[in-house]
Order: sequence, then C-alpha cells, then structure tokens
Amino acid sequence: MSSALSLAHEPVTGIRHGKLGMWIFLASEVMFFSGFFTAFIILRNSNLSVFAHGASELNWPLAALNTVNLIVSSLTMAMAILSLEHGNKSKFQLYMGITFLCACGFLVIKYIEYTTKFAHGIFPGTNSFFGLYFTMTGFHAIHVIGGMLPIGWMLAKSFTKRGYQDWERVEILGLYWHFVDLVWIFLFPVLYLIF
Amino acid sequence: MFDFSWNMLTYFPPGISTYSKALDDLFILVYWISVAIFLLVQITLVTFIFKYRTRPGHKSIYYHGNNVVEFIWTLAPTVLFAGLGLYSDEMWKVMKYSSRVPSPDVEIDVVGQAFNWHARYPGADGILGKRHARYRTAQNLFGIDPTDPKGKDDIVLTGEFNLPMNKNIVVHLSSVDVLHSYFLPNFRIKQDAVPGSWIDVWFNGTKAGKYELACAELCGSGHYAMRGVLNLQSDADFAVWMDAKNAAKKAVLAAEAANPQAAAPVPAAPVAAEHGSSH
Amino acid sequence: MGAGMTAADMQKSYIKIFGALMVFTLLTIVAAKFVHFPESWGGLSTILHVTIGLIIAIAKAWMVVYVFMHIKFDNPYLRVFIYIPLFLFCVLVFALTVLGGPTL
Amino acid sequence: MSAVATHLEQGHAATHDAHAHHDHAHHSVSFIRKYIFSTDHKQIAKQFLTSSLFFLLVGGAFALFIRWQIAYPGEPIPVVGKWLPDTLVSSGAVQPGFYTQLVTMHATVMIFFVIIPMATGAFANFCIPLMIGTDDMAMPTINMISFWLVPVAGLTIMSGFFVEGGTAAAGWTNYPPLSASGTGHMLWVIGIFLVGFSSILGGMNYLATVLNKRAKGMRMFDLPLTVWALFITSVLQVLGTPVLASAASLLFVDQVFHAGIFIPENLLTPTGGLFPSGANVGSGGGGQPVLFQHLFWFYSHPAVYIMILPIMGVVSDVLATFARKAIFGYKAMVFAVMAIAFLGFVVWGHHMFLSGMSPLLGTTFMLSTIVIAVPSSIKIFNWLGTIWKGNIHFTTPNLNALGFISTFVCGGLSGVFMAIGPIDVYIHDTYFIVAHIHYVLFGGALFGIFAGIYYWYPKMFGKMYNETLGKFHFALTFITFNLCFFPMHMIGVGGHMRRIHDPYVYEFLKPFQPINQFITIFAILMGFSQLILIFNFLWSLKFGRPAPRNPWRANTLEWAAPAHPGHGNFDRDITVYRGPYEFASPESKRDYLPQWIRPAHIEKEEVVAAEKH
Ligand code: HEA
Ligand code: HEA
Ligand code: CUA
Ligand SMILES: [Cu+2]
Repeated sequence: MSSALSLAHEPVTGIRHGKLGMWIFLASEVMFFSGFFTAFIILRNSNLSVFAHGASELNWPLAALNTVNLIVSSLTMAMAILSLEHGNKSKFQLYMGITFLCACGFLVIKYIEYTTKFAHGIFPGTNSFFGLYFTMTGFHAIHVIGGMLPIGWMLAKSFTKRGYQDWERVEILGLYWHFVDLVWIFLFPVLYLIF
Repeated sequence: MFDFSWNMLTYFPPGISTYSKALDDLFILVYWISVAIFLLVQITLVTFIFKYRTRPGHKSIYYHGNNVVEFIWTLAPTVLFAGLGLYSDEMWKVMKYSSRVPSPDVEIDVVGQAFNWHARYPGADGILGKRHARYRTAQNLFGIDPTDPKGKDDIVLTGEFNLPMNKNIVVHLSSVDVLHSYFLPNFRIKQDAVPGSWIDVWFNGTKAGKYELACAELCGSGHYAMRGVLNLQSDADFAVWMDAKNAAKKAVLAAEAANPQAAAPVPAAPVAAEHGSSH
Repeated sequence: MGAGMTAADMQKSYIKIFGALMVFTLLTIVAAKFVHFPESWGGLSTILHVTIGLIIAIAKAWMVVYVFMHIKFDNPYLRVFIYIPLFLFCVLVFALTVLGGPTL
Repeated sequence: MSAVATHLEQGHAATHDAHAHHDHAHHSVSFIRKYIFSTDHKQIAKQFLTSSLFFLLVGGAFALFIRWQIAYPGEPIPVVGKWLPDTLVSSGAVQPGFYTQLVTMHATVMIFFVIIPMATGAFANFCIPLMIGTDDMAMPTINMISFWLVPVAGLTIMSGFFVEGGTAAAGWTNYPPLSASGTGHMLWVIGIFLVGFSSILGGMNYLATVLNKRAKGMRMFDLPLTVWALFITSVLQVLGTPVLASAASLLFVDQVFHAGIFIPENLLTPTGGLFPSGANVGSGGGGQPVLFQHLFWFYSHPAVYIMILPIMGVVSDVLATFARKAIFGYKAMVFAVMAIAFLGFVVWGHHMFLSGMSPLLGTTFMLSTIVIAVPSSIKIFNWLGTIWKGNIHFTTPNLNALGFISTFVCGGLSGVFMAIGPIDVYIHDTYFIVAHIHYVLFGGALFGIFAGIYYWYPKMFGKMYNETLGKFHFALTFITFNLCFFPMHMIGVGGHMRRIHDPYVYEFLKPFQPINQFITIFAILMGFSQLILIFNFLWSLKFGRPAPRNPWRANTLEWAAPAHPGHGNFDRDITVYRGPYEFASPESKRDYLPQWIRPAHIEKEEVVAAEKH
C-alpha cells in the first residue's frame, strides 16, 4: 500500500540516502581519528625523545610501500566506479580485483611490520609511542578489513550470472575506501617520518 | 526531627583563609542574582499558568513572537553573564595564576596516596631536596633524590600536619598512584592531585585550630576515609613543633650514620630513565 | 558526475591525481629522510620537518577528497562534512597546545 | 476505529480501514522480523523505550541503595540487603567498594542506557519519520543495528558485577589511573564503545532522514522543534561520540597493555609495587591522566546537551499544543539550539577547573561556559512567551512540560555557579554538583521524557493512558523530586563531598546526617512514585480507551497518521502547507490548523470530524 503513496519520494537534497549517510559517517570517522591525533600531539610534545626514538625504530620503507599500495587502490577504486557506471563489467572486475589485491598486500605488509616488532620485543605496552602506534595503525587496519569485505562481496557477485550493477553502492564504498587512504596519508608522515 | 534551614548561605563551614571571605561574597552575589532570576521565572510561570488556564470562553491569541523582545532578552543575560564572568575572573586570577601567588613563607610538598595524605617539610636546612619520579618507591613516596644532601633532613609526615597561621603557604601537590583532590573546606581551597605533575596551591589561614583535610576525587574504595588534619598554629607554636621534629630527625640521621646496617634500606636509585619526562 | 565531464575526462583527472600523489609521497620521504638541516638550527629543524611533512600530507589529502571523493563535482553542501570536523579538531588541538601548554 | 479517517482530504470517500493496512503487515512478516529484529522505526522506538524503562528501574534501584547507605551508614539495606553476596555487602550493609560500584553503575545506566536511548533512541525513532511525513528512516537496517547494540553493551557493562574485582568503580567519568586496571573497567570501556557506536549510527540515520525524507512542501523551517532539536542533537552525536570512542580505545590499550598513554611514570599500586606501565623507568615516556579528561569531556559535555536538547524540543511541542498558541519566536528557538550545540563543543573544560590545567585555559572555559547560558535563557523566555496569553490545558504531558521549565531553571542556574571558576574551586565534587546533575537530568530530561511518553502514548500504542493516574504520578514525582534534590545544594555548600561511602568519617559532615535522611526518605518515595508510571503504562496498553487519530488537536504531521499507524505510517499522501504551530490562526475557525490541511479545505467541517473520531 505504501507504494501507492508518494511518501518514499526522491531524496530532498538530491544526494542519495546511502551516500549522504556515508558522508556523515566519514565526518564522524574524522573525529574518531582526531582523538588519536590529539593524544599523539600532546604526548609527543611532552615526550619528544621517546617519540623520536620510537619513530626511528619503525620501518619506513615498508610503510612507504604501503602508501603506494593504498594510493594505487584508491585510483583503481575510482576507476572501478567509473567503469561500472558506464556498464563496463570486465574493467570493473579488473579494477576492483586490483583494489582487493592492494588491500591484501597492505595487510600482508602490516603483518610483517607487526611481527618484526613483536620479534624485537616491541609491543603496544612498550611505551606511549608504541601504544599509540599500534592503536592508530590497528584501527586503520581494521578499517581496511572492513572495506575489503564489501569489496570482495561485490567482486564475487559480479562474477555470478546476475552480475553486479549497483554502481551507486560501489560509489559509497569508494568514499569509504578513499577515506581509509586519507587516514593513512596522515599516519604515514606522522608516525614514520617527521621527527 | 528535621529542623534545618532552607537558606543555603547558612551552611558554609567557617571560612578562615585570606580569600575565603572574598570567595563567599562572590558566591553570595551569584546566589542573589540567581534567586532573583529564579523568582522572576517561577513567578511569571505560575502567574501565566493561573491567568491563562483554560476555561469556557477563554481563547489563546495568534502570535508568533516579537523580535524586539527577543533581542532584549538575548542582550540582557549576555550583558549580565559576561559582566559576571569578567568580574569573577579576578578571583580566579588570585587563586590560580602563579604570577599572583604571593611570595611563599612556607613551602611544603604534599602527595596523595590511596588512602592517605603525606607531606614533606624542608627540615633543618629550610630547603626541600630535589625530587624526581624515577626515585619513587613505596619507601620514598616523594621520590627524594638520594644524591642531594638537601633532601637528607627532609621530614615526611602522614595524616596530620602543622602549619603556621598568617603565612603564605604554598603546597606543591601531586599523587603517587591515582587522582586525589586536596580539599580544605575551611580554607575554600580544592585542587586535584594529579600523578605525574606538581601543581601549586596556596593559602593563608588566619585562625588557629584543627581543620579537616578531605579527599574530593574518587580514588578507590577507601576514598571516603582519606581524611587528614591540618593544625594551624601561631608562629611560636609552630616553631616549637618544627624544632621538635627537626631534632627527632637529626637523632635518626645520627643513629643511621653510626649504624648503617640497621638503617632503613636506602632505595637503590633505579637506572636513570633515558627519556624520562621530568617534573 | 561532473558537469560536462566524459568518462575519459574523469579517467584522465584520476590518473593525474594519482601521479601527483605518488610524486608527493616521494617528496615527503625525501624531505623527511634525506634533507638534513644544519645542526646549528636545533629545534627549528624539527619544526621545519614537521611543517613540511604536514603541508604535503594536507595537500595529498585535499587531492583525494577533491577528485577521488568527488567533492569537486558533487553537491557543494557536502563540504560541511569535512569542514566541521576539521574545525572541531582544530579547537581541540588549539585548546590543549596553545592555551593549555605543558600542564594541559 | 471508524473508517472515515482516511482520504477525506482527497475528497473521495474512504474506502478502507486504517487497520486493514496495519493487519496486512502482520502476516507478511515473521514474529522475529516484526518484534525482535524489526526495521520499522516505530517498533525500534518501542524497543528503545522498553529497554530504557527497564534500565530506569535498575539505575533507580542502585540510587536507592546509595541513598540508604548515605543516610544510614552501616545499617543493612532493608529487604534486599540479605540477598546480596558477601563480596558486596557485609551483614547486609553496603561495603565501600560496592558503594563506588553503585555510584558508577547508577550514573552509567542512567546516562548511557536511560536518558540517551530514550531521547535519541525512542523519541528520535518515533517522531522523526512521523513528524516529517515519511514512511521510515533513511537507513532502516542501520537503525535496527543501532538499537541492538544497546542491550549488548548493557549486558557487557553489567556483567562486570560477576567478574573478579567487581564492576567499574571509578565514577561514570572513569578517570584513569584508577580506571586503568581491572576487568570491570575493561568491560565498561567495551560497553561504552558499543553504545557510542549505537549513538553514531542513530545520529547518522536521523540526519540523513531529516535532510532527505521530508514530505512534499516541507522546508527546514517547517520542521517541528522536536525534529529540529533531534537534528542538531544528531550532529552532536555524530561529531562528539567518536572522540569518546577514541578515548575509550586508548584507555583500553592502557588497561590491557599498560602502554602509559594516560598513566604517568612510576606510579605505585596500593600494595606498594610499581604500576605496570610502559611509562615506567627504563622504557621512558610519561602518560597524561588529564589528557583523558579532555577527550572524555570533549564528548561528555556535548553529551549533556544530547540529553537535554531533544527534550527541549519535546517540551516546546507539548507546550505549544496545550497552550493552543504558536511557539514564541520559532526561529529564535532554532538558532538557540544551534548556538547551544556549537558552544557545547567549546566549554568542556569547565569540568576540569581543578585538574591543574593552565589558568588561561580556565579563564577561556569559564567565559565560554557562561556564554552558553544565554541561548538557554532565550529558550526559557520563549517558553514563557509561548504560554503567555495562551489557553493552557493541564493534561499530564503539559504538567510535565511545565514542571520541566520550573526545575530546569533551577538546574541551569546552579550550572552558572559552577561555571564561575573560583566558585567551582569550592563546590567542585560536592553535592552541589550532584544537585545540579539531578536538577538538569531528572528535573530536566526525565520530566521532559515523561511529557513525551504521555504525549505520544496514544500514537505509539493506539490507546489513551489514564489521565488521573498520570496527574497523580506527576504531582508525586514533582514534590518528592524537589524535596529530595533541593537539600543537596545545601549540604553541597556545606562541603559534603560526592562519591563518599560514609560521610560521617568527617567531623564537619556529621551535622548533615538528618538532611541526608530527609533526602533519602523522599528519594524512596520518589522511587515508588515511578511505579504509578509503570502501572499506568502497562494497564493502559490493555485497558486504555482507544485513541483517536489526533487526540490533542495538534498540528504536526504525526497526527495525520492513523491512530495506531502500521508499516509505512501514513494512509494518505502528505503535503505540507504551513508551519507546525498555527494555533488560533485567523485563517481557521478552529483553534488549530494542521500542517497537512490544504488551504482550500480549511473550513471543511468533515476534516475536523475526521480528526476527532
Ligand atoms: C542535561 C544535562 C545538563 C545540562 C543541560 C547542563 C547545563 C549546564 N551545566 Fe552542567 N552538568 C551536568 C549535566 C548538565 N549540565 C552533569 C551530569 C554534570 C556533572 C558531571 C560529573 O562530574 O559527574 C554537570 C556538571 C557541570 C559543571 C562542572 C561542575 C564540577 O564538576 O565542578 C559545570 C561547570 O561549569 C556545569 C555548568 C553547566 C551550565 C553553565 C549549564 C547551562 O547550559 C545551563 C543554562 C541554563 C540556565 C542558565 C537557566 C535558564 C536561564 C535563565 C532562567 C535566564 C537567566 C536570565 C537572565 C540572566 C535575565 N555543569
Ligand atoms: C538521568 C540521570 C539520573 C537520574 C534519573 C538519577 C536519579 C537518582 N539519583 Fe543520581 N546520579 C546521576 C544521574 C541520575 N540520577 C549521575 C550522572 C550521578 C553522578 C555519578 C558519579 O558521581 O559518577 C548521580 C549520582 C547520584 C548520587 C551521588 C552519589 C555520590 O556521589 O555518592 C546520589 C545520591 O543521592 C544519587 C541519587 C539519585 C536518586 C535518589 C535518584 C532517583 O531520582 C531515582 C528515582 C527512580 C527510581 C528509584 C526508579 C523507579 C523505581 C521503582 C519504580 C521501583 C523501586 C525500586 C526499588 C525499591 C528497588 N545520584
Ligand atoms: Cu583520595 Cu579520594
Ligand atoms: Cu558540562
């Protein structure tokens, strides 16, 4: 019956519900990481030498590789959306596949980074720098995994008979994925480089 | 059975510090302003409720508001509250800005430990020895630097403290475990004791007597019992007391020097922290 | 989709941004790891490193938001979702560092 | 229910019963989909409401234990005492450790599981889609998840009572280092993270819904104030809560790994050993306990406005409806809400005047806090302006709304005392604060919530509540409330600290025992007065008179929906022609003019008949 009524009309703002919701969610995410960055700034300023020393123990070339990883995946994600929007299924699969692989690569590198730290006896409890390092990169990694699930699902779906056409959903996912990249853009210099 | 006054202002514990009067006056000022606003609102509310109650034939009017009135009742509280804020800032400065703390006559260290207050007096040399968190152990709560000779004669007391009256007293406040709050109701002073930093509190008591020291920040199950006593004395009495303490301490130190084995184990200085933050 | 932008145009701008992001990443690494200011500059050298690193990061972030996240082409109102949290972050940091000082 | 209700507006005869559509929903969805994992906003609202009322009882019971101990320390708790385990009570009397757990849990439950879910869960869910004339939320599934996180979080936190060392006991503010160890504190942190997530998901949904799903013709400035307030509140939720989440995460890292983010160097444990911390000697790096406080209050001050703004909205609607008069200065009200929300983000430090923060920062927070009283004053005056020359009906919702104004003024004014730094030095962490808390949270938020519950009860359940019981409940609550909480100001001025298990350890607090007993007696009476609400609520569900479509002759869109709306909410198209508060408009002979009535139909008497049936 409700279908007979025109209550569920077009979005008033002209922005789809899901997309608007995602932008709101991202605003919230910015605040979430803001909390961490604030803590980082404050503790860094009061423990400069600990932080500088901690940063020098991190493996920045690996992190640089990861940066590239995420930038590539961001590009391919944008391309995947574009391809699906224009109905180019095979290109969508290609780009989405690369995105997924990059994400996997990111996690593998993260895993290597973490395990070498553990092997050197460095844990989140080592000091406040590593506490923050593991929390921030850990939450970032959780975000990566959270993005991989829908990426994988959409990709798998696109190989089925019915295929996957909902480019608007991919666009929403894309927003999230670019945000994950964006957080890393800040984590990389802040944790690994500048002291 | 319950005979108590509904007048809030009668409940202040006697104020005996130099600024307790000013502070109470500020409170009283805000109190009367609030009472006035409160009555204004409540009386208006009750009048309207009565006057515009529904009854046969009574109708409401069609009215959406008036910008002039709106402006007035935005401006009035703004002016009033801003004035109040700027006025009270002076008092805040007196209590908090270190530039406004008068030259200290007596300086002591106080730390909170669940669930006790400890104080450190400068001892015979009149100077507090250096301290650092890295030296802190259960035996050396203040983290007195064992290499600093000035710290040797410092006197550490627990629970009950004597201080001279009519003197500017500066307390360097900290904590060795969790947050506490150093609360002297009669002096109208309260300050959180934050582990990891030393915060200065100052006061000047004008009336001799024993006053209660409370802990005002939840610090665990014994929080309610973290009570201390501050014994405010005349200069002469205080000097007598201090001399006695110094003499006792001197005797202890002498005994220790004569018989190092029996002496309380001097805590070995832990490895100096490479990147320790210092306070 | 941006007004009057074809898929090919979009693709081109994506690739341009991608290139810029790579270059900036390289820049930030070089600036942080291979540029050394004279010893005598002391604390100033750290400040310079931090500033350069952050400026590059902000530039990169802006490119991602602007092009990859379509802020350039989309409804301009979406920008509030970036500005407001950023403003609040600045308030927090300003209060704790500039006003707060070492005692917070 | 008569069938005349529908389609009169469109001018053709009603063809089906409002309930037909409702029943239709029944057999197409399973029991689980309908009652448990429902995505219908009204069902979710009811779930929020029930869980909050349940938690209100739990939190209230904790409060009564607290009161008993303060008034009669060392005496066994009547009735309940002997059932409690010996780890909590000694021969029936509250032990010190249990007391701190009670205080913590009381506030945690009341704030995170009663007021916030009630205001931004129950009311937001129920009102937003109905009041903007749409069928459901923008993202119904996310809405459902947002509810189910609440009981999960509640269980997590409550399970603390059964772990070793007991549940969280560091106050609802949970300051480290005290909160940096113990399983109970970890569970608390996890629970708070989960409710926080629920809050964010809810806020997202409300924002998207209000922005995107408004009925035809409804501009932002046609929104009822309830929706406006909920809209702004959602902004606070979305932007504030994540900061709490990051503070909680960092605290968790300290609890589990002892990273030393909030734990400074070389702390001692109660046994005299060193607190395990990454900051200890040799590893370097000192944590900052005060940093946690900043992050916590950066959320939790806006959170107090999360708790009050929706209520202010509800009160505005109730007042206008029952004064039969337009809101005085509708736009001013909206801007005041915006100003409160904005300023709410820059005053958090007023909870930390004594944390040792720099005095300059203190001055800043002092001034900004005082400024925030201005938009609140605007609201108070506009409410007074609203009832001025009105035609006030004393229904239960309106009584509660008027009670709200009366008590909120008191709570707000005590806030001004504390906003003034030097005064706060003395009254910080005393019962003056406790009085403030309850005047704004109980006297403010809870009275407003009662108003809202009574006001929307007919639409929510299709039944009328019992008016006599309602008035009785209000009168008893209002009187006992004031007698219970007002004296707390007085002992607060006397220096009575908060969170103390036995005040009479202190000489200067001994004289306050009679006052404490007085407070306790009225607290107990107040607690039992709430049984009337519960009874009325349940009894009316079954035996209440069927509600008409628009029992209050109100103007907002929810009253255009059938008396007990089913899935999809409305049985007619909704177009909005005017603002929400056209009471006593000269355009109409009646004293109200709903938003959805077409200008051409204003004088059609059958429209009125339809509303009344
Ligand atoms: C709903 C919740 C709520 C609300 C709305 C408020 C509103 C306010 N609060 Fe409150 N507050 C709490 C909940 C709330 N608070 C809680 C829970 C705590 C304790 C936390 C804890 O430590 O556990 C707390 C603690 C608290 C403190 C810290 C005290 C301390 O710990 O030492 C302070 C200090 O400034 C404060 C101030 C204020 C102010 C200035 C307002 C203002 O918004 C009030 C504005 C309203 C008015 C001022 C009244 C109406 C105005 C008029 C009638 C007009 C006046 C007219 C003229 C001037 C002409 N609050
Ligand atoms: C919305 C918030 C809210 C509400 C509604 C209440 C309601 C009550 N509160 Fe609460 N309170 C807080 C929020 C709230 N409180 C906060 C934030 C703190 C600070 C905590 C901290 O320091 O960390 C606090 C602290 C606090 C203290 C201070 C404790 C201390 O510092 O030592 C006290 C003491 O009297 C108290 C008492 C009460 C009482 C008597 C009620 C009563 O109004 C409750 C009445 C309601 C009921 C009782 C429920 C209905 C019950 C029934 C229908 C059945 C009867 C039940 C039984 C017989 C078991 N509260
Ligand atoms: Cu120490 Cu409370
Ligand atoms: Cu506040």
